[in-house]
Amino acid sequence: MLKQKEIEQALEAVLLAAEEPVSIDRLIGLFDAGDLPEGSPRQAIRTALAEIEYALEGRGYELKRVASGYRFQIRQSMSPWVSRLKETRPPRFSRALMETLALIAYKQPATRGDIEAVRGVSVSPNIMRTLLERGWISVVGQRAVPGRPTLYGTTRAFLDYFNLRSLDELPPLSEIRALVDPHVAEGDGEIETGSDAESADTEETDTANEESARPLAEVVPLPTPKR
Amino acid sequence: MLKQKEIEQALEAVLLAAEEPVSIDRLIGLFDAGDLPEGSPRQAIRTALAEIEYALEGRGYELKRVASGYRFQIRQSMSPWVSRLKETRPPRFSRALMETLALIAYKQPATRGDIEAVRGVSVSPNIMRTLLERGWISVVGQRAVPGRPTLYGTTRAFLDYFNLRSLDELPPLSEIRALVDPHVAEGDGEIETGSDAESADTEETDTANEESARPLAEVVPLPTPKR
Amino acid sequence: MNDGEREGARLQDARKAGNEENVVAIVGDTIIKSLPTDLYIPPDALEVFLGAFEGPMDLLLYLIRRRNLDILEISVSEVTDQYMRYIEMMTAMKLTLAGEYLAMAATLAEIKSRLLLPRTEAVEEEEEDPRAELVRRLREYERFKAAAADLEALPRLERDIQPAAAALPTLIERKIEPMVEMKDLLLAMADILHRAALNERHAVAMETLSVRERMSLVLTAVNSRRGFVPFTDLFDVEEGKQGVIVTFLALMELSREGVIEIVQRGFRAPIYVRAGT
Repeated sequence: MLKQKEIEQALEAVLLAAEEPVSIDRLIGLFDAGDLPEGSPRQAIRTALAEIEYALEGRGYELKRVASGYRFQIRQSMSPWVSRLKETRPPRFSRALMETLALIAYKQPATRGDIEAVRGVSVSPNIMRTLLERGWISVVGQRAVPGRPTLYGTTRAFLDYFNLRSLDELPPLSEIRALVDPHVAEGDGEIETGSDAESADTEETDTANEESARPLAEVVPLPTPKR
Repeated sequence: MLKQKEIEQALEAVLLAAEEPVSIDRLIGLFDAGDLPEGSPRQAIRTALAEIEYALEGRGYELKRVASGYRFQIRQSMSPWVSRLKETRPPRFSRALMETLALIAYKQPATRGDIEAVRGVSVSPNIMRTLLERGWISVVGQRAVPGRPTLYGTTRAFLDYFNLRSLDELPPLSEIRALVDPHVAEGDGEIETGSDAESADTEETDTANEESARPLAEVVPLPTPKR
Repeated sequence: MNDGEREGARLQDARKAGNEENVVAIVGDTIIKSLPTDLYIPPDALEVFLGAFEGPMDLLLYLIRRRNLDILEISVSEVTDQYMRYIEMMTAMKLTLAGEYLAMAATLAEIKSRLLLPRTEAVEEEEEDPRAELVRRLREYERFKAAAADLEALPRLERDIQPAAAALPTLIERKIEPMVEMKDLLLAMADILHRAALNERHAVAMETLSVRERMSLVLTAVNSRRGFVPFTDLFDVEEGKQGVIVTFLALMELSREGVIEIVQRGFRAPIYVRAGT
């Protein structure tokens, strides 16, 4: 016959490995004849379960009896911790969404048609919905043309998120254009030499993969509080 | 600041909810600033984990540290009870697969050619696929020789599966007995190169929060091919 | 051990009998030189037998270890003979044989022939023992075969260890939004401009941002009230001259686009603004 402690260990092992609650009958069935006291196997299991339950007082989990049997369960009060663990990093916003947002910021008030005309592809309703839900754009009116398309503009929340006091603080298009178009940038000798020296540097320091991000921050004065 | 007991409860809840080992860094990340003692959050977590481990002495399960972090697991001695409950047979792996895995583990980084040179037969693509799918091995680079053959190494997931904390804990490769034949002794030197992996420093695994599938070679200095 | 000795003795006999290449099997004292047509071993069994080996190294190691011989003490000649017998049986029964088995047979044959060649002492000093390479390979294979067995014996998940899990509490849903940086936004805009530059039809020309922004604000103000909004309500004197001009330009632009209507009932009457109809 097994000792009380051995029964407890076996039950703990089984219940923590099981993916669903295990009934008392099934628990009894796991033991061989002779493992449990002959007259009262059920009583022995119950006593062991009660002992396990008692030992878990003050711990982050408990032994719980539900309709179909017993299971270990994380205490409800621990829910915030588990929730944090299960949170997954959200994916990045798509290129299409970023372009749509940029166009609304620079071309507002703008309709979906305006955005599509520039981007050359249709704007998915999902993108507009995401931007609206995020509170970065809002409906500001309708254009008085057939179909009365909705006009969108950026919101206060958009400015707050990007730490801007007003849209004025966004860099002008001429500067942004210089970022990717080398011909436009040619006029500016300083930028040219600056980026040359930099690319030479980055090769050595093995941070070349940041290249796409680096020149931007250095070439374009990112919005700062007005002087 | 949380009380020691509250930290323990949170850790228990999180580790019982996680489906894989959780690194110390990830555990620390779950707490808010101010929850843990400012100077030594890591120490606070370690103390709590040690306390949990201690509390489980004599129980059917334990807190175990493996390569990619901590996990609760059923004690090995209890596995007969668990197999009585679970009907599914654990997967078996062929000797060819285990030999291939052993060669990669002890000789990493290793190419298929390295494996074939020892085993005397070509490595079946199925075996490599199984090992890659299981996440036990991963591509760690190419050897700088003609044809640039792919180099493979074992991963944290491999160590996790075999209940190991680091490659150090692998059973040592059998020693080669003193040889009588001087010609054979020459060959001995060649064999020795393979055992470099054993002595590689694999300590301090808990500071890394990499995913378990990342190749160990990225984390652990492993012998590199001669150029 | 007895088996091994007996095997050895039989092989000795076989050798004495000469023409050992043709020896297929030895039953008692009888040397069989050709396969009987009614061979008792079913091909399946032989296939299973060979399938139990992980290749020629494994088979060779088995032949050596079966006789409890140290690898260093192997008689290449004996082992080669045994190995050849297996290979011949396989080929005779037309079983598909992996190329590696044949390659090993060739290696063994070569070593054996080199050992049989008479050599002068000078040559012997220079030349490596032809067995050395094979012995080295066998030993290394044996090492990793043992390592694989060690690995197999380690406690492992699914078989010996089960992760412990407990049922989850009801979780608190918290939506985390993706992070966006200003540079992402600007890079997106830069891309648009770059593409637009390549396609003249999509050229992007825009007013100053302050006007565009004000257009949105004015529109929002107009739309938030049903009907007419007094023109003057849309201006904030505290903004100063600059602000008034920006608002004025915004109103003009919106009116031009037909988004709003500006009405005045008579000369000097109050001006009103309402959403375009």
